[in-house]
Amino acid sequence: MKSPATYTESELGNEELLTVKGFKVWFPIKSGVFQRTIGHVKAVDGVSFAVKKGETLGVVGESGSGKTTLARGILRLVKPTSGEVLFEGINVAKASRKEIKLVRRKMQIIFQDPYASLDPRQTISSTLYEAMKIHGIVQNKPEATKKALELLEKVGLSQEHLYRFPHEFSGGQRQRISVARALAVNPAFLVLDEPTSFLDVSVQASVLNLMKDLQKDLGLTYLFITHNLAVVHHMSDRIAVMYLGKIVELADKDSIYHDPKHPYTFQLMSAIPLPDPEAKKKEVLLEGDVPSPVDIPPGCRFHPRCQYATEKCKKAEPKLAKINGHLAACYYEIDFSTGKVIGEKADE
Amino acid sequence: MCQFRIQGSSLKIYEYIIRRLILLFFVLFAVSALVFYLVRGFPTGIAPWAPYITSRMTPEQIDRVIKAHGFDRPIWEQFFYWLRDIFNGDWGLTGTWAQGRPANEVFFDHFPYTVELSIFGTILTVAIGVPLGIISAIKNNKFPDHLSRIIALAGYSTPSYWFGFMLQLVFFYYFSLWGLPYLPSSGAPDFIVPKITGLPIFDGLLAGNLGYVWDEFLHLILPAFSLSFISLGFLARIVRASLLEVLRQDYITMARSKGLSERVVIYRHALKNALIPAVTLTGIFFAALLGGAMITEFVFSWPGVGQQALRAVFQGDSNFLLVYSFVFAIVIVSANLVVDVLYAFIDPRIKY
Amino acid sequence: MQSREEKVRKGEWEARIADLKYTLHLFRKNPLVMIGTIITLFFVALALLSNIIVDPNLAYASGYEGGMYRFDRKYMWSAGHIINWGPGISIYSGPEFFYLGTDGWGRDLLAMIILSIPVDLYNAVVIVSIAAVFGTLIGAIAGYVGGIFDEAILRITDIFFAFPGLVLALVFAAMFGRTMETLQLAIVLVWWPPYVRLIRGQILSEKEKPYVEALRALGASHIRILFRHVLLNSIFPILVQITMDLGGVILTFSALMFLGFSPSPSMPELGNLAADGYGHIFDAPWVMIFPGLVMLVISLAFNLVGDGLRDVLDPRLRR
Amino acid sequence: MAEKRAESQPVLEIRNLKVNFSTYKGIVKALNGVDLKLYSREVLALVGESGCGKSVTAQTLIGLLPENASILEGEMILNGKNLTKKSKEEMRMLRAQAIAIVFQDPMTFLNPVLTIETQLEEVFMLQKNLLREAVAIQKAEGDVKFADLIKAKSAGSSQTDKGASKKETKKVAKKLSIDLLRMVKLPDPKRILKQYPFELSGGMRQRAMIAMAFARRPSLFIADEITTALDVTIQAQILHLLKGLRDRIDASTLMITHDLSVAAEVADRIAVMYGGNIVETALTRALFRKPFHPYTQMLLRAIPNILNPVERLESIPGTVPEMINPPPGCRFHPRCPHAMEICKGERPKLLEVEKKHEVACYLY
Repeated sequence: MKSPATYTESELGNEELLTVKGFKVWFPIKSGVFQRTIGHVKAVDGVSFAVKKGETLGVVGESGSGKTTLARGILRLVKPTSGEVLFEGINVAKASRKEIKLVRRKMQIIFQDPYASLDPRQTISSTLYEAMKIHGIVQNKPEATKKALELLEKVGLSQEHLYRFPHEFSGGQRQRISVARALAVNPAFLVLDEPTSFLDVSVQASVLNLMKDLQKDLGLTYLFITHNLAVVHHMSDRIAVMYLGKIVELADKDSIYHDPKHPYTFQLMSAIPLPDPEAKKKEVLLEGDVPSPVDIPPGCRFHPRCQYATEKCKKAEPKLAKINGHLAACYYEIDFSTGKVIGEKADE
Repeated sequence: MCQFRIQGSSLKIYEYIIRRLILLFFVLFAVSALVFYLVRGFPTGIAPWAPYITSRMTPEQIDRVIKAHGFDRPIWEQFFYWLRDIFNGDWGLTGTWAQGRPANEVFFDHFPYTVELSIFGTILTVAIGVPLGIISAIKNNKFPDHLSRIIALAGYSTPSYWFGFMLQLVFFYYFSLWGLPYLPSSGAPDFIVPKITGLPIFDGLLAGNLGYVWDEFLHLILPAFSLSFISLGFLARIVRASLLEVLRQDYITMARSKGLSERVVIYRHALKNALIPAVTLTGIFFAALLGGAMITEFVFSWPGVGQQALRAVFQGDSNFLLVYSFVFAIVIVSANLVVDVLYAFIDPRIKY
Repeated sequence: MQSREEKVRKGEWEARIADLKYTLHLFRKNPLVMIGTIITLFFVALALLSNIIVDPNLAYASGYEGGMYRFDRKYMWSAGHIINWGPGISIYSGPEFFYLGTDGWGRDLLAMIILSIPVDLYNAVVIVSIAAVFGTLIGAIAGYVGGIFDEAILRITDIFFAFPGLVLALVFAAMFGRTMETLQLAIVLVWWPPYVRLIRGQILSEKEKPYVEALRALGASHIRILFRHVLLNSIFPILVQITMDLGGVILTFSALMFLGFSPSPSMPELGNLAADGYGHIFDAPWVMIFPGLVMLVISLAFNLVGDGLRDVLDPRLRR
Repeated sequence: MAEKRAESQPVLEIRNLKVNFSTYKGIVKALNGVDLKLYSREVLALVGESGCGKSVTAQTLIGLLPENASILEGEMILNGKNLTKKSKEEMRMLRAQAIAIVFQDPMTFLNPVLTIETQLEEVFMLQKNLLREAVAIQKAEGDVKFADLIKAKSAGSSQTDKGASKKETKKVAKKLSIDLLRMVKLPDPKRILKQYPFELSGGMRQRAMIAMAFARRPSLFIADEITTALDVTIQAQILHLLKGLRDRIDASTLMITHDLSVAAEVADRIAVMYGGNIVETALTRALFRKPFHPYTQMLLRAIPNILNPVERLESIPGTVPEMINPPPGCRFHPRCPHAMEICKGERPKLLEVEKKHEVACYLY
């Protein structure tokens, strides 16, 4: 089986399933006697990317990078401030109630916390039945139970789990149930918001394998969000690195690790602890703390923590520029092994 | 990996107070409008203009008096007249039960007694309730916890007036029957010291008349205890629940892992966090008592404003009731504001 | 398919029963709750059977002529120990021995207490259920919807918190006459705001949970999410509050009765009976003591159950 | 790097430790005979998945087990003293002086209503002799550094001078606090002392907790998943700090984590735990190059590794053993591909198969 990364453009079907342009989600900060808005938390501050059908786009970043808000914004669980989210011809950001209902069926989400993403009072069968009932996929109970059993088998659970309560399941099993609930409305696009960060390594392995199998069988498209770089590298075809609400680098999974173009990506990749004590790793330490998206530094938002920052970086914000299939938001080309700046990109 | 939480609205303390004052004004206006509409809109016993007319007045004089005070105007106009009167001191006259004296005079004669009773009641509640709560939290599910739980629940379920009478029966009637030193069962000694703060005990102390102070104190014990017994149980439950909650927190495990003694862990680390909800509750208790513990004042015939309000209720004297409800609302709402502001000073995390 | 369906469906019931068994286990562990439950059940049974145990028209026995409140009454403890207060009242011809003495009207106090328990329990249930349902609905919607509606509801509850309950009772009694309904209405008006605040707090924290967002992602309507999921998962503290309020309302209702708001002075109601003994606390204390004691025991029972319910239903302690 | 550690008597030795919890559903046999040795100035990583008993081991070591827990048998010998025989009071003094622990989530383990200064100084206040020494050095050389105190402790010298007044001790404690915060690389220690925990970032709070731990010059330092709640870049800073501090603090470290990669980065030796006992201990390089125990082998293949990516990770069949009636003998046998009849009988002992490489499995 060829891994998705090696598919050629045509095989993947270059028809883009989801295109996001200039997407922004700002949360107002109210203050003063009459609760006037005095500022904004710019959680997602202008993000553009596209996801092809059947592809897995990884989104990685630390806390405060806005990756979770991005996920909720695309599904319109949070009201976006501006920008477009095109999905099968509908701009989800500004869609009407009727359009939204149609889109809701096609896009589903799996959450991070297995213990709180299922209603504790509902048995598994009624959770699945409700998902199907909302979209009228099933008319009566017997048909629903049959379909529910199929779904459970598909996610590696069995019939005796049907009439149990969520608190009787382990973390891994609950994530499988969430997946079953999402598949109940046979979606085309799944947003996975840190699906395995609560799970142990062995359970995580089985859930990630399940995700890969489902992607091959049902041709699903994933947006895989996590802070764990090893997991995102394993699962994705392309990876986007987010910092303070913007994408600073977007490239295929191997080149982003072995040949990063943005200083932050390099720092991030070198900070990953590797399961191999002999691996030689450049001791590079990113000083300072993760900044808060309330007061975003002017110009390039990474310049306060960047060793290569120049005056130019402080003034204007670099665009996500293309260098042989590799997008990076930085003015300079840097050879990180030697630490020298090689060239400067032309200013658009 | 901790998820970024969006900052709440960050206001400075004075901005918050202004905001609360505006809300307070709105609530007060609404309460007084509602009470005015209810009391003045529907005849209750004595007519509002009754205290202004004497029996010898002729019908025309009576009409003139009614028109002068605007009692015949539509209800809303009367409301604004009433508000105007209130703010320039004319709270109207009381009914025959208080010899028709002006309402504000009656009110302020008796208000200090209610304040005194509320202070003592609250002190007793806190002095017994808080330790009770702490003990039952530390000795959770052992005997002291069950005992304090029963005392707390018993107090919480006791009819206030009944308990008052029981105290009188035992500490006055039977004690005197058995020749034991007994407490006075009702009433309060009349005010013989120069009035400075208006509060009998404090004025007595200021005037150095210890005999009067002791006498006043003796009269206070039973009503104050009757008031506090009912609320100390509730306070004990809150303190127990919040202390148990705090003792489950991680920073308590951290304190224990530092090798601190259990006593230090509880009194330096746990208590400060646990008592925050108790402060709120004490504030609300005090305000409720200030509103005149009508029933207890009635049972012990304690000359507080609650007793006067009760007599007004019996006589259906709308004028005094209006004034009383207005002041009661002011007291409750401002107490809530004071408690909330106090909250910010105790808990550094809350920046209004 | 069908037989497997039954076998499997049974699984669901077993799950719910196992859950119930665990709750009962927690219940049994706490001695105070057991006592509370037993007393409550005893009083409820007593209330249901009161008209059988005691002849209801005893309430209107000889001592009460034509509804007039006659002062020349007689207090009798038991045949041997009679305190005669007031001139020339004919000896009440009933059985000589009264377990708890007689009330101001010469009626058997114990019988009157038994007759008054259903009255009080009925009032408590009516008032609490109306206040709870009304308050919970308003609070739930306010908590879920948020925004201006939420702010408005909060302000309205502030108004009712600052409202002196007694004035309300007086005005209603004056307006609509001193009937049970006006008293109940007065108490309900002052009793619903705490429910709004309680449920609102619960809903605010529950609606942030991921399973709510998952439902929205599935396209479930807000009404379905609120009423079939969020509300049912945050209803437990309301149940605790209802149980404790049943006791609280009895006290408040009887306090109003005590202050003279009762429809008729001789109506068998615990507060009324106690009010009867107001003037004669020292020479006929039993008239005040026993009705008060019964009130105390009833509300204590409810509070014990409520307190135990809180520990049992507290999600953190359950697992 | 690990070889040059002196081959001395182990600072801490745990022999056949068994701990049970009584719960509503039955007796949970959390620890089923744990054997562990920790040498001086060494970093031993205790690795295992949730429910394997690594946190219970830590709680038992510091004597803070919940009421429903009971130590059935086994000993814990720290510097020659057997902890299991110690009374509650003696354990408390040990926690104050010899054993220090830092917890996982910096958000919840610092008291929100007390300043950092109060929470740090209360640790110093428990160290009567440390303060006396500090006052003595202060008097002698006019200034005192926390590092000097560590040298003093390791050198065993203890010039105790009784005459330290309350005011002097307080002043010295403040000086030591500032010096300690600087040692853990916190910017502007004076300002931080006056701040409340919620005003600091996650990384800074974790450093404050590490300072609190080292304030009592412990001989055993336990780090219970201290980087799990942090971002990758902050985690790298903390791990770097730990490596830096290791030589300057005369303490042996027990690093508890579920992440083998973190262990690979910091630890000299790694002990793998499963189902309430140690299944394998080895030097870090040896464990990764030649794991013996089947569980360790499967665990290593389940971790996504960027350096040699695989198409499908290897997930371990079955589920974590249920602790109320755990499988007999070796608790991994239901999920072990090489399970033999003997595995179901007696629990395999921890045997030294190669130099410093012990494994508890009948395959060897």
